[in-house]
Amino acid sequence: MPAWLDDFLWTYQNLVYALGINGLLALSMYVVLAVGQLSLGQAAFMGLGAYSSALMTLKLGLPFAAVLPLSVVVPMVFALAVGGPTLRLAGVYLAIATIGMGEVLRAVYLNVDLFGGALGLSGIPERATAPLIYGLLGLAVLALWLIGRSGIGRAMEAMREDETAAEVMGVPVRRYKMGALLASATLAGLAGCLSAHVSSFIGPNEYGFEPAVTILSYALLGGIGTPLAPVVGAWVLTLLPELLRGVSDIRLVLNGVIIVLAVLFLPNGLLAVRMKRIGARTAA
Amino acid sequence: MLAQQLVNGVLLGATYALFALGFTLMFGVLRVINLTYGFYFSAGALLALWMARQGASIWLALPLASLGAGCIAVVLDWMLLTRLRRVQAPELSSLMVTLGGVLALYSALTSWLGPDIRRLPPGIVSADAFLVGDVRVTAAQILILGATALLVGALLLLMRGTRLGLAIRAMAEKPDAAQLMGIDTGQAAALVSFISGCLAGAGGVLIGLNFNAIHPYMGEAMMLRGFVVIIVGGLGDIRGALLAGLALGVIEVMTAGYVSSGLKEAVAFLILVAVLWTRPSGLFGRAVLRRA
Amino acid sequence: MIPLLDLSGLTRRYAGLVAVDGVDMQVMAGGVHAVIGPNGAGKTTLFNLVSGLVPPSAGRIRFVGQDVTGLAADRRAALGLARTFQNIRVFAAMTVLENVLTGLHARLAVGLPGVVLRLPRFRAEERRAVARARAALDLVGLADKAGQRAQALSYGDQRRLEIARAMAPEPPLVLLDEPAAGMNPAETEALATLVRRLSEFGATVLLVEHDMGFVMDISDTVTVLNFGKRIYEGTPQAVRQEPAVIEAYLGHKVAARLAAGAKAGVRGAG
Amino acid sequence: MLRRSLLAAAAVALAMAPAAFAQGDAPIPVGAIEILSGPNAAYGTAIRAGLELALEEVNAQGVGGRKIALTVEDSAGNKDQAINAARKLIGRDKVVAVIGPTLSNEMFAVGPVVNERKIPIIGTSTTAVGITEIGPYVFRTSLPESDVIPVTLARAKARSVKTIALMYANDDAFSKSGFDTMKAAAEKAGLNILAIESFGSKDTDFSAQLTKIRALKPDAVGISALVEPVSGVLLQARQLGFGKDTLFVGGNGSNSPKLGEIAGSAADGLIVGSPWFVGKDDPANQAFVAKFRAKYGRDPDQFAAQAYDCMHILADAIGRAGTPEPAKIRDALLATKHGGVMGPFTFTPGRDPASTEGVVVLAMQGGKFGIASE
Repeated sequence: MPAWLDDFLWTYQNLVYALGINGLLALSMYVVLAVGQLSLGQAAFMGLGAYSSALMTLKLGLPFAAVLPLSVVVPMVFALAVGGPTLRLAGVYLAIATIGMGEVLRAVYLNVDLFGGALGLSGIPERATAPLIYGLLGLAVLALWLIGRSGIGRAMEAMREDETAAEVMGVPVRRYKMGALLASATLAGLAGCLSAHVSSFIGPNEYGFEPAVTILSYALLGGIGTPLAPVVGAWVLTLLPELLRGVSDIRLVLNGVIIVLAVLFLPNGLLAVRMKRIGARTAA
Repeated sequence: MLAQQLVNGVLLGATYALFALGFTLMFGVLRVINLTYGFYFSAGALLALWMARQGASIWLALPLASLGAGCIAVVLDWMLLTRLRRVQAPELSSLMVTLGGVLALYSALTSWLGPDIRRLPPGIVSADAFLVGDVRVTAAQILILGATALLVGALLLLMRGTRLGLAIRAMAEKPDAAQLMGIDTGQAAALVSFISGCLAGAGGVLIGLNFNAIHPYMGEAMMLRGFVVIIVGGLGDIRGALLAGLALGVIEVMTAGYVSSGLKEAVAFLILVAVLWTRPSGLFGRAVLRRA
Repeated sequence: MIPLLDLSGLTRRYAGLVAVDGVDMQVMAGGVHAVIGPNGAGKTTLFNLVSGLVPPSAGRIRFVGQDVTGLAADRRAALGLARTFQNIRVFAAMTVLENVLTGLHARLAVGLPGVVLRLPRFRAEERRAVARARAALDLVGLADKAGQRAQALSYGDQRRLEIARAMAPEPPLVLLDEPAAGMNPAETEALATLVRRLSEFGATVLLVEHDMGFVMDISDTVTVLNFGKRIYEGTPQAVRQEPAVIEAYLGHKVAARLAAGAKAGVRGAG
Repeated sequence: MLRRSLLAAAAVALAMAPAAFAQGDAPIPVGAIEILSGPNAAYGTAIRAGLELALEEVNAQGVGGRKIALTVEDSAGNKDQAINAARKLIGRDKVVAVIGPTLSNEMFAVGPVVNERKIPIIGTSTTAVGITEIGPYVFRTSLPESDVIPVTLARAKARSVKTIALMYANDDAFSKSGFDTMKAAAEKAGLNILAIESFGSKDTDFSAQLTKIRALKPDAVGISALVEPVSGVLLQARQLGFGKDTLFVGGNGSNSPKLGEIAGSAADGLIVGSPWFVGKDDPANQAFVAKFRAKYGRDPDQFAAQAYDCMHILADAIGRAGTPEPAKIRDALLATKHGGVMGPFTFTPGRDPASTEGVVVLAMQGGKFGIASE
């Protein structure tokens, strides 16, 4: 490999990782939005995955091959525990309840010594690699794509449009909501584990309100018509601050303005296409 | 000490309630999570600061800054949300557009004014504390209590006693029906934005005065507590916001005073989650029937 | 003979209001059974109780002999209890065919692994589902519009689509919530034909309707609700003559005057 | 349209990446990563001001006949953006050394990346425990709190303080680390710790904690937090009746002229240990302060002063290394003997500042810091 290419890859290595990881986070948002649930627990799930996997690596010395699959356990157990009462909530109530849970977890990280308080956990070895991250992302997109194309995807879209009508048509809405929440916890947990194992340090403020909203904005900017759309949204929003480096003083301003314009003029996201599934082709 | 802590709690609660009044109105009537609300709070405080530095007294700066924040709210609502309201976009779009909006607004304000914390000129309100028994209260705190009580009273009067209030309430209950009744929903939305913005601006001035900390991001810092208050109090419920704000303040102070200050923040969200699990539409909210 | 649907002591209270008050009612298999009553009589609440959108405060619901009181709406749908809505609730952004396929969701016995692994069984199921959906669209006369977005349909067609969506799984019982609302006389006439065909198709129809002419034309049995209570049940002819019904609709004075005068029907009232 | 222009921008950004590193008398590239936007931008902008002032002086003389080209990247206080900035500086701009980042949190994320590439990185404002343990290329010129706080507490003891209550912001690494140090130092100094209270660094209300502490009547209250919450604590403490009989002891975060600007006379009496202060009357410092005022129209704070010294220390090391090779610069840094505005400066073998000689105890009076009385 020529030296400049090596340098190039090294320079953008973190960005390359972040694109893949944020893609997974966008999918974890997508799966709940796809069934019409505005659940904003993704950052919290990510934190649970990151902290539990970092502790497994640092304190228990488990190999990464074991840590990665185990990292989804805590987020999933948490999702199962809170899912019942939480999924009864609708709309903004659900959004704010899930944000609240994230804040409670943040307080736990800050106050329990095991999690290192505000100092977080540092010295996490770099174990995740780009092929692993993108392999997982690819698998997730593929699986969600196949589901989206099937009758289950159709039922999910029906739930998104009118949950009550879908339920009366025989769509098991409670089961699908719980399934979506678990899938969301799994994807975010994996993303948390991967991010902890590429950046050597994690802290409690990375999983609070702001990250939760950022993850939401990935999915909203990209759209939720297909699983690829939120990933594109994540990529745009991850690249944007780097592309705007040259205008550092006002780059956050531009970032905000771009989001506003995108929502106002592309209301269904950057990729506003519907899934191609049986019977979905529209005739003029 | 208990008496002082109770007073501390009520005073803190009053600031929460004061912040939440306009928020709950905006949220409850316009049905959007408008994240720009915190910006009006900051804008009000910074406007008052600017006026005070020009030599205006607090009694002039407070109402003018409040009106200024109201105007900013109307303009931003028009810029960001009218289009979405017209095409009846899903509530997620408005969340997103206001998210982009606040990001741009706070950043612009910060790069213009700098992120420093400022305070209103000392002496604009006496900083001396009054001693009532063992309990100390400052003029700014009394001002906050008084203003909160006054604003709650005025809002209740407006909502219950006037045609305008009736129209706003109709909009909150059934936007479509309100339109059929001949209410110009565009105008009503602008009006609600204006009132909310004014309330936010007044809150920003008073709270900035009380805590001596005025900076571009001050509204952002209040937003999470604001959410807790308006959800626990019930969306659009003025009295609920007052009660929930006071309750939250007292509980936080008591937790920090008698349990552990590390739990002070968590307790707000534990209450929120507990309330939502048991009473999904807020502690004081009416049950929302599932539409079938 | 076991009734298809059997309600006993069904009650639903809201704060300070009893919307449905101890209703006993049986729907026998076959034919068209209508529930009528003045505004606020509790008809829609009754439908929501039966389809499982609202839990009852008291009472039991049996469907095909099975107690379904505690079952969620989607489970009842899977048992063969279908319905439409008073205010049209089609999935607007989906195509007409997809709407009907959604109605068949409970009939598609393929789980997540089948979907992700693209098992042949999953594709066969889908093909069968499409055939059934097209048959349902044929029934309501929308076969040529299968590929259109639901939101592009006319109001009357959206109502038909809702009926097709409900009928696709060939449910033994279908609940129609004010199917004629907002239709002109010609459309209402066509709808009456359609509803009769549904019952020929094998479904029992339970409907709530305001249009008295429509009800009298097509119903075999009529149940009358007032203030949440069942006040009368009988054939359309009997209902027309029943003083309690006339009083419920027109108030005491008018009823008395009518009783004194000619024995006129209450056609069109409501 | 939007998408196309974004793609175009991406293509341009990527195409520019493998810019060749010209040798000869081209400027020596040096990078800095600071918080220039977002809520914590005040620290980063102060540091940038100090760096750029020093850079002017360095480039007026030249380093081995060459100039230094400083690229300051914004981290916005975000871990990922800080790492991206470091990678961009090293991989694309080919910097030979990195100054920053602003917060200890960011250093924990950035340090390993830069260290891996064997590029020296020097923190000017990272005072938390464990920073230089990240790796052999990680330095800091800021005195860790563990060096400063014992000096401050010794002064408190000299004023017959026997009991102390501690307050800290529990949600940022800097404050928490400062608190840990303060607690250990207080125990070591034999002070009786009556209470430990925490708050959030964005909190504005501290009444519950202060009321509780006041009931315990400690001789002193130690606060570890950034200057904004410290100001809030002091203002509210006065309202709640804390008088001059309670000594407030600040950590490094309190050491900012902004404390006087925000808290005014409420801050009077607070003591804080500092590696530097604006009124220090040695000629080097007086010249620095005068130049800073002339350039920026305001007083420098310790962040600017530390950054100013750091730039000089780095330039000096590059000069002594004789060649802008990172490994040589690292070795030269270890041999640093610098007389800066913070006093005589050398590194320990562990790459921390060696001398605490420069530490002065300051006291607030009339909204300004001055040397504290004994």
